[in-house]
Amino acid sequence: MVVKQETKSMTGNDAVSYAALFAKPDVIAAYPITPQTTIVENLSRFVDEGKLDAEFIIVESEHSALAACMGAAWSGVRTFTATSSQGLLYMAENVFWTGYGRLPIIMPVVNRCLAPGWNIWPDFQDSMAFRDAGWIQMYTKNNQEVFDTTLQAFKITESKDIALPSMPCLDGFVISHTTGQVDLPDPEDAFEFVGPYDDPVIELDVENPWAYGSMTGPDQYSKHRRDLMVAMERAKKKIVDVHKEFEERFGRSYGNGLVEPYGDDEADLTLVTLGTIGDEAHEAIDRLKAEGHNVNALRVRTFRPFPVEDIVEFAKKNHKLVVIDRAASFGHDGPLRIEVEAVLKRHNVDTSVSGKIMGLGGEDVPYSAIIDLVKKELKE
Amino acid sequence: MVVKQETKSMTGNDAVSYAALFAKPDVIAAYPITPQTTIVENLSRFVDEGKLDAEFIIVESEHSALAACMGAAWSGVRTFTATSSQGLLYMAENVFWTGYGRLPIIMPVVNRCLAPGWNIWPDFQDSMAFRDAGWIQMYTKNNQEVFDTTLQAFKITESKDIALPSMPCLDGFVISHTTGQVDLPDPEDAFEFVGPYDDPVIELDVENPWAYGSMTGPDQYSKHRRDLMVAMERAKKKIVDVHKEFEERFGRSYGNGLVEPYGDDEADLTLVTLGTIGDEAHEAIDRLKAEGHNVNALRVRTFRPFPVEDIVEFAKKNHKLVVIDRAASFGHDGPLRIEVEAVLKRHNVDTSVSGKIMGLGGEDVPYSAIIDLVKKELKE
Amino acid sequence: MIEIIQISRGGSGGVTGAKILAEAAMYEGLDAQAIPKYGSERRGAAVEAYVRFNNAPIRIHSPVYDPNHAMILDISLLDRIDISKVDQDGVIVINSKEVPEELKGTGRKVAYVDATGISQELGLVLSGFTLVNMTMLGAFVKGTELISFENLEKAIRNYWGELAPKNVEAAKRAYEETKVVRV
Amino acid sequence: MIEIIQISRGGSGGVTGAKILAEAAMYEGLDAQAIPKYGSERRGAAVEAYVRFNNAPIRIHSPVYDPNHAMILDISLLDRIDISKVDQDGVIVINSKEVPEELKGTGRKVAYVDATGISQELGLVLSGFTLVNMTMLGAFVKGTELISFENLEKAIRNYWGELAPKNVEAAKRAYEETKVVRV
Amino acid sequence: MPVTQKDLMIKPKDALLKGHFACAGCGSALAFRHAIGSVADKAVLVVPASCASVYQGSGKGVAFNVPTINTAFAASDAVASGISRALKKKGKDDLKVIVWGGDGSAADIGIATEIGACDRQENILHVMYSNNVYGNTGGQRSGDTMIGARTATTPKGNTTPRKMVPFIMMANNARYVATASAAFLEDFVEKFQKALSFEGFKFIQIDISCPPNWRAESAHSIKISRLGVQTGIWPLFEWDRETNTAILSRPGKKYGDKANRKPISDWTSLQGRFRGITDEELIALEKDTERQWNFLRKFM
Amino acid sequence: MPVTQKDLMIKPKDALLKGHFACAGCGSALAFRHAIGSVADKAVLVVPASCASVYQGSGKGVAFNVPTINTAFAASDAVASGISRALKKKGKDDLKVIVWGGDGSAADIGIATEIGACDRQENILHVMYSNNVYGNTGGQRSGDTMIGARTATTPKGNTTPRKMVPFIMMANNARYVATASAAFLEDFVEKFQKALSFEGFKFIQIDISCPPNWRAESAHSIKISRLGVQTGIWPLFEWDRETNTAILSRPGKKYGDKANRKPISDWTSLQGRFRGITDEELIALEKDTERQWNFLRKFM
Amino acid sequence: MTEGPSLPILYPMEGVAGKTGEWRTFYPVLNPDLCIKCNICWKYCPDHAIYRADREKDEPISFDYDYCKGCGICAQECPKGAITMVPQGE
Amino acid sequence: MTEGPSLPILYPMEGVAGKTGEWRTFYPVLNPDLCIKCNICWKYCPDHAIYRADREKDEPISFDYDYCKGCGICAQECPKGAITMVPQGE
Ligand SMILES: Cc1ncc(C[n+]2csc(CCOP(=O)(O)OP(=O)(O)O)c2C)c(N)n1
Ligand SMILES: Cc1ncc(C[n+]2csc(CCOP(=O)(O)OP(=O)(O)O)c2C)c(N)n1
Ligand code: SF4
Ligand code: SF4
Ligand code: SF4
Ligand code: SF4
Ligand code: SF4
Ligand code: SF4
Ligand SMILES: [Mg+2]
Ligand SMILES: [Mg+2]
Repeated sequence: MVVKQETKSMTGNDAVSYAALFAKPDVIAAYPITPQTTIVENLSRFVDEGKLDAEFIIVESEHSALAACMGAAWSGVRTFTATSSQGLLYMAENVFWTGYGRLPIIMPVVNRCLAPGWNIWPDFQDSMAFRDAGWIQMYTKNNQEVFDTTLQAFKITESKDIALPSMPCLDGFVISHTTGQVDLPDPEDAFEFVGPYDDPVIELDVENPWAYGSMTGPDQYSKHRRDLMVAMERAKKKIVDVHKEFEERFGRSYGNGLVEPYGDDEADLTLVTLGTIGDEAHEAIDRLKAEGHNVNALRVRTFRPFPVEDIVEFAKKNHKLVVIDRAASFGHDGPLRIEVEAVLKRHNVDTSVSGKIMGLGGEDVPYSAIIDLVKKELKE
Repeated sequence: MVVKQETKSMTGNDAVSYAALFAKPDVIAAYPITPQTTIVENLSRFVDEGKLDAEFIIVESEHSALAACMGAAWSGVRTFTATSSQGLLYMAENVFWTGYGRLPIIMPVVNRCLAPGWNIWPDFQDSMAFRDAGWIQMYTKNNQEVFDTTLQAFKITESKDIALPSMPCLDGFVISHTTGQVDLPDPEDAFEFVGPYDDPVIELDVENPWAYGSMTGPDQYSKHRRDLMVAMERAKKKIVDVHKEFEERFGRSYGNGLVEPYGDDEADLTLVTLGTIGDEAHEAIDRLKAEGHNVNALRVRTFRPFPVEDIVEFAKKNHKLVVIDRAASFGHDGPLRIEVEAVLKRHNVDTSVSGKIMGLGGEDVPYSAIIDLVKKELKE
Repeated sequence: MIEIIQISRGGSGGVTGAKILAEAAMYEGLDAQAIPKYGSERRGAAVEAYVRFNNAPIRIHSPVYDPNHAMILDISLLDRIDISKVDQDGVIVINSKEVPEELKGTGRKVAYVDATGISQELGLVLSGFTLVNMTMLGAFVKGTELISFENLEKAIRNYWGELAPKNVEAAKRAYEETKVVRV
Repeated sequence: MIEIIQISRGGSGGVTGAKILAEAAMYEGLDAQAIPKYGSERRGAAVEAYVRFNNAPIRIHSPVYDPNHAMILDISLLDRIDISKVDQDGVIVINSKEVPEELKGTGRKVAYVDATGISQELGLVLSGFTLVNMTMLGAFVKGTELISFENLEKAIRNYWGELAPKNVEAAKRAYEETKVVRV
Repeated sequence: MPVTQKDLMIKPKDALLKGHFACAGCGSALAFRHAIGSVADKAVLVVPASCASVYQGSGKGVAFNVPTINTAFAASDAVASGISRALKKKGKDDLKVIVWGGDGSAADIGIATEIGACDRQENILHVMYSNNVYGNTGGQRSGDTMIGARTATTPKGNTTPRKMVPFIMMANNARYVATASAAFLEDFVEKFQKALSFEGFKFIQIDISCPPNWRAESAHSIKISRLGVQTGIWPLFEWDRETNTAILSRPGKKYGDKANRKPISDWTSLQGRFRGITDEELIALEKDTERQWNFLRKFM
Repeated sequence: MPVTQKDLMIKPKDALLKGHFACAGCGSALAFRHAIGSVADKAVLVVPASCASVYQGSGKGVAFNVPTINTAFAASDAVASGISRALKKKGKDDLKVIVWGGDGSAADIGIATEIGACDRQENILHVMYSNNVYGNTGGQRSGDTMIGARTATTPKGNTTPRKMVPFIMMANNARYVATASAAFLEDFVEKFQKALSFEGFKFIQIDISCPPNWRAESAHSIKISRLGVQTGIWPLFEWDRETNTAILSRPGKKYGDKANRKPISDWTSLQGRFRGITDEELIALEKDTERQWNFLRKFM
Repeated sequence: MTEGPSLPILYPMEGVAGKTGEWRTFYPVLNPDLCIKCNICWKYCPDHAIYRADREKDEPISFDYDYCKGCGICAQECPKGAITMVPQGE
Repeated sequence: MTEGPSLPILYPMEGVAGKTGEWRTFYPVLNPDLCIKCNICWKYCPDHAIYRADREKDEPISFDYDYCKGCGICAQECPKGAITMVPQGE
């Protein structure tokens, strides 16, 4: 049975903050950077006002923000941080360390492009740079989803059989600073869903000492990495399960949690997207359908682990995929396009794929631009 | 006419150091990290002994190493640094800044895996993490190639029509610390090939002040990024041209500079590789051919820009590609495999692709393992 | 879908106003969105914000390009808005003692009120800036009739807590004093 | 292709020795490779290194698994090497006054010399460690006959510069004193 | 030679062009105008992420009339090192490489870079203008935030003592260290010029008012800065490696003696960021101020 | 209460198990053995990249008999902060969170992190063992390398003054700052225990010998450390925030007076890294040593 | 000289933020009778929006209203109270 | 308790570097007659390779040759010269 919830008006960053508040992290450490800042500010307010009983560490850089969370994670408590863009790059070493070290940390990334020039607007160049880092990455389409996803992330990440850090991603400004409606459960219901963090992935103990991260030879090292690969595979199912459990309790879902299809099962053209462009694409599709075009969409919600099977299944039923990337792997192409192409090739799916990189550095991607793209692609 | 050269015995890091010495950089800044260390040590020795008239900046971190080079690059002089692994991650923000900012810096990366646990052995996880960063990346197979590539890198990177930083990559220890033979030209011949850096990509000037990297709106921002994408495309030709010019002068070549095919044009199975595994694969192929197997290989020398056309051409003539990755994009697959699959899909090449991730964290990849892999794949 | 563009000066509370308007629309049972246009905004510099209402979920995330209504919190900013892009049937809500010259004869529906005066009378001044945001919301709901004053009041109260009375009062007075005319 | 495994103690110069041996092979017109096995080696701890010679370019980058020859710079390390993996026709070059007990009756070709003694006599001692690396190279070229002493000497001179004489002397003496026997 | 107001008017060219993006009443822009203006034909600026990266302008052009390199938040002093070395190599070491940045980079994320450059004795001048807060991102606590200040991340008042970067630079053997105030511009420009006359790493921290983040009247910008000195909150001094002695500067000299100081509340009361400050906090703030003076006195 | 050699023997358990990976004669392992050994039932260690990450062992197991977290090079003090806060949240603040790292992290790449933790007054103790060099990577110059030392990156001798991290921590308002020497282990352990008795950020730098990188006889390890104190190269002192006063420690007291010191060459001559040091360099080294004493004297 | 890459470079110009006089809510007005031409106001204007007084020529200061942001510092700092801040539009 | 991930964790053990006594080139030998049981050698051994002397029981120190790396510190620091370093194998 779906629990009672109240619709509230708030920004995407507020939604993230509430999810964190409800999950009751023990230690939070963060460093401000536009457009993540208001998350940090909200949380320090919650702590200062006594709404949240957490240690809040006002660190001196992002490298230290994540490092402090890592310290807390090693101590066996629930931890939370958030960052963006240059901040994410500045903590790069610890981002990989957290992922490869299997530390259960939740870190929303408010997507913003990378300098130079200085530009605070969104694209996915920042989080995409960490697609190898052993983190679960989920891209969201609106305020509600970012709340839901952050809450789900705790449950997925902290499962001992997963133990992979999570990076819920939200488009800077477009989600983070835009006010919209969010159905907010009671804090108790939310916490009950997440559950206490009482079977920690790791917890230091003076009675039974161990050393973490000492020198490792190739054998042990590659064993850990293979386990990481396998955990990522397992995480797919976990994401689906947690997403289903969430749906049962709160009545909301996003496809199966990995991908969100939109429109008919079969169409002449399928838009494949990430983030808010996915939402905007739905608008475009409805308008195109009204004009008699047969188009549908697949929003990739979970980018890591990459939902190979779901994409293949969907693609099989369709004829032409058009991938919109909001990031570029310079010297090749958009990362989403590349990976979609790869999996279709791997699974011998004939469906053709094309793509376009749009919206870099906050360039607006209105539904009209998507409609234009579709029409152009339909002609080709 | 090929110039006179002398065969010397040296490690891969020595080879890198000589290439840098011969190119006469004005400013060098670097921070030690195993297995890059001996490059830094060699260069400080060259400077201390007066062999190289350069400013050597002994910085306090890698973030600052690259930052100092950036400062020098903005001042319009030739700059050089080198790093590895954790060091590369620690300078991540500046790595992207350099690439997106089009600063002509040469930075060999001595490939080493990423912690935890601490492990100093090679894989490509470190440089692969920067495949979106706007750098030219070339992976080398032995000491000679790393010398040649570093020298070529200056010429490619500093061309005003390219203006993309270069990251020659060499397998840690396997190249960096292994002694082998290198044909060394006279310093003058080498310098003549590289040429002086007298038409700088950028140079600060108190008479005509400008501000670099101020706040930028989406329009200007995406214009810069499009130009970067185009420059990467242009760089392919440039790499080929410089490689050819190098061949004419020094008599050595590696395929066309982008990819190096090995064996017959057509085979039942093609190994696609990067780095020293590529060299080892040649050994495997000769042995397999001796056993009557029809196999060949394609070593991807230039990974950024990704040689789409060359891979497609080669693949077209062949039947099955087996990609060996020495890195993983956790939650999906090996990055080289993904990209090879993508381009074949994009260009409707039927050739099948499979792949294996090997050699993580310094796990040895002997030719015998490659032979086993090929035999297994041939059966499938 | 109703789309609104609002222009104000940094320091006068425009962004907060847009947020509260979206909340008021939510109480009206609508899906609503408020998008501030961030940049290097400074006190006194022009700042845009956009608001959308819809009776179905809003899936559009772009700025508003073709607004139904416009809200101008400072009369000196009137020329910063391309009025021709505003829907012919829409309302131009403006902080002004009278119908601005520039609008006369345009055939537009204009809702105007001396928001500055009202706010100043009520002491809604911060570091030299008159906070006209709540006042102008009163004018907006009056002018457009899209939202009931009750729902606006609810949103204002929710946001301001203890500080609500003055702000509600400002909106109320504007609601009462706003004149809506076709010019 | 000739593959050699060398084992020594950190501090006795094994890695340098392998490097010089590769260089000597280069003078012989061969392609040569020296691979030190790094790890957390410390003075006194066992350190392996591998050397390869070939008359075509070497494309193998792995450690040597099945050596043709073995070089043991410290007799206490004999048991650290799996002699059974060494080619039956290969030579085991060892720093020892006599044929070690363990090797007797194995049918192996053994080249032995008291490298420690020679080095110490020549004063090749650094912080308590006897530098037997150059000395053992003399023994190696004598035992295996793969490289001329001249080329070894050239490589030693090139590496050591001013310090060459003593080191050449050490190699020379070992070259002369090494006994090669089938045991 | 003491700089007089008249000297301020003699400058090669305007370094800060009109119509820049600083908030009304910004003390940082004011300090920039005079200091950089005094060397505008020889200055090369390095600017980390900060308000200075914003108030220089964007899109169309910049208000900074000297070569300016914007850098990553923690990178400035290393970038400046690279520039300084490159200029040396090119024989252009008459140019003055100046880092112009906020307290966030100088006291927090960039302090390792800065200490590194200082350790290497790079020939650069770092000017840290401090508004005691991450201004550009909306006013979060920085290491230079004082006790009692309400910031976006310390809504109930900051509790940790102020990180005194000038002391750290003294401990780190800089060539020259000074503090300055936007209320005493002649003193600041004099120190700025003096610093540039030395070879090596120089550091100046200038206290500037930030009306929006201090929740203060813009008109009070200078008044507050002046009170900062008069209440003893901000000691004005110079320290020189050669003498290892700190000398109080003329405009701040008498406030070395506590008896001459105005009450700190004169200063706090003009700033919304101290609204609601408790007596205990005020005492703690005074104590931390005294701690700074005590440290300084060791060198007097 | 002074710690005697006898007290050294009283310890809860061996913190450093036999058969570790440190080089023969390593002063760092020695210091570890005694200090960590004295709190081995309550210690939580945080170890940045350094020799300590190596000598703890690898592959099969570790020689450190206390919970140990190895961190990225610049991350330790922040990781320790996170641990300390988490323990506080769990009510386990009786545990002692200790950073055990080299001069590379403490003086260079990690100093911002360290200053940050100090600024926040995190309840941790940072022990910086210094071999004045990046030991683990083969002996490159660090910020703590002294003038004249030949290192892998300064083959002709380092020219820049020593970065005195203890002074920086004093300037940064640490709760307690001390220096120690591996030659005076009782003094070190006393300071270590004293530091742990305080709440807040504590810092100790211990001078340890590193035979391979100092190109010294391992047997001279302690002798060189002792000479470091006796020649005045390494001042032994304690400083406490409450008193803002530096007190010379018993074993090093008399060397505050230059007249009592042995010539610095007694110390350099035992170390290959100073082979070929010129007279000018020796004078510069003496001058820089005096500079340190002068700074310190300000607090005496 | 080859053509170079598209670099994030901007050149100096006046009015990057537009005519910032628009930001004002109050504007400064001088009472020339009170002005002693000390130029203190000029010194403290962060916006360079005061033209210097010239004692020799007996010219008082004046304002560049295109760029004066109306911060009020000049009025506050004038030792003679010669400047008054007047609400914009009055 | 669910089974957890493969973590880079190691547990304390003696002899992680093997029997480090092997690293020695010299080994320490005690002359018990000279030993005054002051335990200074014990204190300074970085390798924990000296068993403490016990004055009460009149037991001198002894060495753990399994782990003594032969650094020679004990011999150097012994105030009585009671320890001699002897080349390994002699
Ligand atoms: C690595 C990184 N982290 C965070 C930011 C976001 N950021 C930009 S400026 C700034 C604060 C600057 O504060 P300060 O140095 O005091 O200068 P001010 O803005 O106050 O002038 C922050 C946190 C960034 N640009 N880069
Ligand atoms: C970001 C980063 N840069 C470089 C390194 C390589 N590195 C590991 S330890 C070390 C030197 C450590 O020196 P120090 O802190 O003095 O400790 P010591 O080795 O002397 O004990 C270096 C440079 C690294 N691990 N991470
Ligand atoms: S926020 Fe403060 S420091 Fe930044 S520009 Fe505005 S007044 Fe100046
Ligand atoms: S290199 Fe020096 S500090 Fe490191 S383990 Fe060896 S002796 Fe100790
Ligand atoms: S400060 Fe006042 S008196 Fe002095 S010049 Fe300005 S207006 Fe005139
Ligand atoms: S009000 Fe401010 S900006 Fe205007 S002239 Fe006076 S000081 Fe300058
Ligand atoms: S130091 Fe010497 S006298 Fe003292 S216990 Fe050891 S051996 Fe005996
Ligand atoms: S020689 Fe060194 S390791 Fe051996 S017992 Fe003596 S001090 Fe310990
Ligand atoms: Mg600031
Ligand atoms: Mg060290």
